[in-house]
Amino acid sequence: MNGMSLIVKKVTQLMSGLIFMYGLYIITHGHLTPGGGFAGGAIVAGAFILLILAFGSKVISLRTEKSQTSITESLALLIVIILAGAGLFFGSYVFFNNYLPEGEVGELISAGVIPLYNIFVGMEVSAALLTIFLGLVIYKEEVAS
Amino acid sequence: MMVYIMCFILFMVGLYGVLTRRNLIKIVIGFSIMEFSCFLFLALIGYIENGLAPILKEGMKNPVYVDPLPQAMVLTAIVIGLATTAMLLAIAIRIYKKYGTFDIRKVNELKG
Amino acid sequence: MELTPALYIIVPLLGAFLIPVIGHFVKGFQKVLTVLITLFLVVYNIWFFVTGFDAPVVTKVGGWEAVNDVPIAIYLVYDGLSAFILLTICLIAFLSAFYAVGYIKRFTAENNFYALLCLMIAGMNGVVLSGDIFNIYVFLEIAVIASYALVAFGTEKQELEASFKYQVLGGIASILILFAVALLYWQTQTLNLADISVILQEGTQTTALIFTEVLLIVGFGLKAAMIPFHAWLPDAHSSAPSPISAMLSGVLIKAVGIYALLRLFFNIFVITYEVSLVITILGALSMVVGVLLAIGQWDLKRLLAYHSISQMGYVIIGVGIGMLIIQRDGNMTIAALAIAGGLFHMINHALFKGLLFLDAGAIEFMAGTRNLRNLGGLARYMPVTSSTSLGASMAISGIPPFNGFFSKLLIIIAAVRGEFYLLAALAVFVNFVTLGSFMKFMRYAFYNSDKSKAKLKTDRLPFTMKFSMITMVILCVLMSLMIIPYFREIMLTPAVDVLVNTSEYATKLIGL
Amino acid sequence: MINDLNIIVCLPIVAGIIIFLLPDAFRILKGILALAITLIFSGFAIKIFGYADALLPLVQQTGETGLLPEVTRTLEQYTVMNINSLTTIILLFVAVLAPLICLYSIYKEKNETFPSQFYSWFLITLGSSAGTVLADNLLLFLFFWGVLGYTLYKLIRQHDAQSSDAAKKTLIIVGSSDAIMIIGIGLLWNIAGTLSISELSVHTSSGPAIMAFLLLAVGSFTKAGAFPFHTWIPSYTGKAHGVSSAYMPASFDKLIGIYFLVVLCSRIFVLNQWLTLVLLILGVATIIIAVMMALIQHNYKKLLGYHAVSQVGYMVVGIALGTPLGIAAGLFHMFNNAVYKSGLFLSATTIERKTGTVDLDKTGGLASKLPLTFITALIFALSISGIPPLNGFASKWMIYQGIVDFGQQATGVASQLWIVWLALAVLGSALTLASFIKFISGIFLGRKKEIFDNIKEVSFAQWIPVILLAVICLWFGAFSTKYVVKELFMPASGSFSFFSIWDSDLLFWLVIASIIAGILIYWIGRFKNMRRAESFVGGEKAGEDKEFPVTGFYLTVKNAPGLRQIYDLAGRKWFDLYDLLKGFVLWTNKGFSYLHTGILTTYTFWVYAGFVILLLLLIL
Repeated sequence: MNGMSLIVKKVTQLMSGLIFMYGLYIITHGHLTPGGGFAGGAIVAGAFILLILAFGSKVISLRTEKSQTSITESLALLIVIILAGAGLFFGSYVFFNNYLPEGEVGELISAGVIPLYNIFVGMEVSAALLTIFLGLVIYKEEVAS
Repeated sequence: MMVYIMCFILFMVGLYGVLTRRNLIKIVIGFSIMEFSCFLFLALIGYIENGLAPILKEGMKNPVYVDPLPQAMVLTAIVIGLATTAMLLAIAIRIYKKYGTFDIRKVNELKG
Repeated sequence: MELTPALYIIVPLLGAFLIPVIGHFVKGFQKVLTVLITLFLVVYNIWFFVTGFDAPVVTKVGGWEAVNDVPIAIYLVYDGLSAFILLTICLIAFLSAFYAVGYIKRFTAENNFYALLCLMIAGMNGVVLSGDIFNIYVFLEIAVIASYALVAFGTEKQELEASFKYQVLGGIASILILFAVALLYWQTQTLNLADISVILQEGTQTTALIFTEVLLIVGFGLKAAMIPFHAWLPDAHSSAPSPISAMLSGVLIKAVGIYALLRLFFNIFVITYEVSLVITILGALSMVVGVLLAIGQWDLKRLLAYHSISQMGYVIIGVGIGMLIIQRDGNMTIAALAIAGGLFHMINHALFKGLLFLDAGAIEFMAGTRNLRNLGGLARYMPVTSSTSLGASMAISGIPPFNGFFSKLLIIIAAVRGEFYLLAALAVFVNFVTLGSFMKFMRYAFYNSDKSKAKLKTDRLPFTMKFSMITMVILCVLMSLMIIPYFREIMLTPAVDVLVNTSEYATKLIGL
Repeated sequence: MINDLNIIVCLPIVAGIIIFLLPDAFRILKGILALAITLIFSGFAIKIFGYADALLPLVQQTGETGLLPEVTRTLEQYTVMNINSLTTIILLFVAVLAPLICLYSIYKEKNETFPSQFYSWFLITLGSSAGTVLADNLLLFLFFWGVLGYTLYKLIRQHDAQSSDAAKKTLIIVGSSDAIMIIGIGLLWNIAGTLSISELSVHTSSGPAIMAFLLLAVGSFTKAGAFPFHTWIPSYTGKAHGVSSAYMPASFDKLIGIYFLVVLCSRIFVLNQWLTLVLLILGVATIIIAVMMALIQHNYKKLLGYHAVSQVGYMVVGIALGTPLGIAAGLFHMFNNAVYKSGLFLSATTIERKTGTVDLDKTGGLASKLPLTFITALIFALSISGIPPLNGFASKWMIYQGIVDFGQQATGVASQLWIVWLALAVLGSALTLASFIKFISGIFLGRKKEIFDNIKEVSFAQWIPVILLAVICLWFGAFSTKYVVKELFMPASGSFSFFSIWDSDLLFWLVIASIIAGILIYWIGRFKNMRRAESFVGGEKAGEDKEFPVTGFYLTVKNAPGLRQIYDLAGRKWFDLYDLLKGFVLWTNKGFSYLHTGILTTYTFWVYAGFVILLLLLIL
């Protein structure tokens, strides 16, 4: 795929950064407003997907990219599991325990481990969606060739 | 009530797609429609007339919230649905590569 | 740190996500880690049995306590039935993973294989431990999506086709289950199984409830491959790599199908005559039609796959008879006998069918084909495989001293004692045909005149494959000891008690 | 603590498992070990024969020590062994036959192939047989009984298409009968509330009781090989190694199958007259059908197999009579049959080893080369044909007596038809003789073929067992009335008196005297000159090149009008339950397979159709 027209490319360049930032906002404010890791992660992934669609798959070497997203995804999930499992060692020894100090309601840094979960879930979701997208693109290229 | 009937019709549309289409991709689409009718139903059962979004804000007294649990369930189910659909599409593309067709009737090496 | 059931889920999940990260850089890491994880699970399981758990052990995820006796946390419930099925899962998982170390070399992308295997184990353990109907659905999906990918792992024509069919049919089942979950939530306003149970025991049998039950029977029945919802099974189980076939046939259909049915229809819903009759009829149908489909197959793994349907039928009629007797308020000892037979057959089937699939894998590994018409005389070249297959064949056909004999004995005797003569006669008839088809397998694969010498790919099997096969055949014989009252009381009786005392599940949990 | 029963039941099994670990290369060593263990077994079997009637547990809990006292305590209730006059006598027979067959099996030709791990399976069979006979609980009984089916399967070597087919058929039939028995046991449990043989006594008056009897009898019929579940025996013996045939189908399976039939008829159930009638019909049907099939065989191992079936008919008839005389006759015939039939199979093995063929058309004239084998085989053949003074005659005569006796004292349809049973039994005996003439003359008599010139008599390890078996035949024939029946069988069956004047040892000496007189006359006759002429057949001189295969004489039977069609159908497997059922199952399989088209849409449709049907069923 060679990418789309110049207008699309330029607009995408401008927009994707904004979309990315918006995604990050949704993720980090997950414990305060609607949204959270999943929604934000999807938006972040959307930013990347937009770029790839606009500039074409040849811009990036796809195969390595795919495996790296896969690793990122696994890493994020690993951290989530470790965060959850750490609850077994702190406080009341239960799975998914909220062992960090909870802070004040409404503050950005509050609600214990939940923002952390949000961040890593967002990472995982964005990486996963990207993996799926790239996977399908690669298959399509393989089939076409 | 109307919404529930719509939900049921959506399910039937998806079922029709799965049962009658021959194209693998169309089957996947029909399947997704069925799935989403189910999500719709899930979202509907938590709905309360004139309910508010279940977010805690200052200065609210005895608010009527919609049930947040089905929403959480729908979100989880959508993620799962996403995974299933992605898998299905990936397999469908690979089938096309191997069999050279999207026709479900020709993809029947395993039988008996 | 005290024993917590949560480790059954955390550890394989950790493994599943560690493997892509570290396995990418360190060669051989994935194999060692998977084997260690599964071995840990087996040891952990045995530890639970040895220390004598005070069932049920309940973990409230997140540490949320119940408010006004309404549980709000997600419960992980470890009771007799869960323990029994967890042992099956972990045992077969360990042996399959160890077998895979030698077997899976011929595939690329070993990392993905082991990661998916761990994910599948985590999913199944989650289903078995979950005390919350929506989490049953979630973990079920984790397990089956991993299995969809594993079925297609070979990415050849047949594997892909099988995986597609499996996904569409399995997906339909998932939708129906989700729908049923939604309906249950609508009616009871809770997702906790114990809570639902309490509400349903008090309420009346409404049409919506029956509709929910039908949805659940169809959904989980499809996962358990009851006829007529079985069509995906022979394709999927015969196309997957052999260790995965062993997992799918050995434990997946039990953990996500039969277990869920048992838990829901014994402990949650009020047992009604109609539902128990329908389940028993479906079981009998699976038993008979499955075996009649199996005997004509020439593809070895397809033959085994159809037998899974038939043997699941045995399990289902065993518990179905139990349900009918409980519903009739008849003799509880006979009900317990029937259910014990069903559950015993379940673990036995996991062992011998797992072993048979591993043997089929060994045959494919050496001879390069699964078609019985092209095999013959293999006993000379593969003594381990032939003797373990013979053991497993005898076990599945109910010939003593192997375990299958005792479980079938229990089921048939319970059927006769409960005066279900037709079911007993069908079970015996199915036993003939099972014996016949496994004699066919033994004859055409291992005996007969020698046809395979020229075609052998290698002359020896890797050690790990042999080890798993031999361990399993020894377990097939040792499992017969479960019939002795002392051992029965350690493992089987707690599981049976959970099912026989239908309402105790809720009363025990609500207080905790 | 180890008691005598442990040695009887567990020692052979454990030894079998240990021997399994030795490779097949140490065959002789394994053979000698097995023989030693078999002899120990025999010693203890004789010791147990002296025991008083008792119920002893196999696993005994002694104090609080030992491995898992809980386990042994619970096992104690389930592993009760029943020692009484019937079980000990069967055990004694097992102990007599096993060492002889084991001794015979040690010798092996260079390129001869035994079943792999032969001695392991041999010993496991031995222990399980003892367990089967002694077990008091029916479930324990069924366990050992099933193991015997498994070892039977392992004792045939399946290196070619036909023998693997025979093995498959054998295990399918035998294994299926075990499954059928489970239902019978369940019914019995419902009726009587116990599964202990020593406590059971059920009147066959109700439907379930009759059903239970019939289902359990299926197991016994299959094991012993009676019509209509006999078809595995000829297939098995036709292909298996002769020693395996001598061991399992010819002797052990008979001992155990008939033992169980006796237990069923005289201990567990009290038969009504209709069941007696059914058993008698099946008994005589077995006699006649199997012997008719034996008449047309060319493979002598298969011929022996059909006779192994035919003789079971006599035992079934004897036991079905239900009188002490009948049961004693049945048991006596069972043991006699085990002796001469295993002798015949061992002889057949010798002949197969020497000639390399099992076809009666290709053998002949071996009497001069194998004199010992000839004489012993002749004794066995005459014995099975019921020629006095051999043991086969003694037991058959007792069965005839039993039938007459039954006709005189009992009432009911079965006893009014006594003359029919008697006539058919005698007819069967005559036909047996007819087919054994074929066996003897086809192998030992007739013109010797040149290829057999180099044959030598077998070594002592092979002729000792055969001769001992022949001696048992003679001895049991000679002392049947005075000693054997009175001492061995009467305790098991209950006392009775012979109602006709018959003294077996007098008869024996008379026959011996007449044979000696005949030999003397022959010797005297040799001194005189006699006219010698060339032999001629049908008015023409029989040249050196002419051959008259003995099987040719039986073509008359095969082509007789009426019989020919029946033989034709039998050849096409019309009368074999196994083949009928197999045809049915494969037919249904085709139908179901046809439905699985491999198209996803069809499968999806099934799912929804099933869903809708369930909805309609449950909601409406």
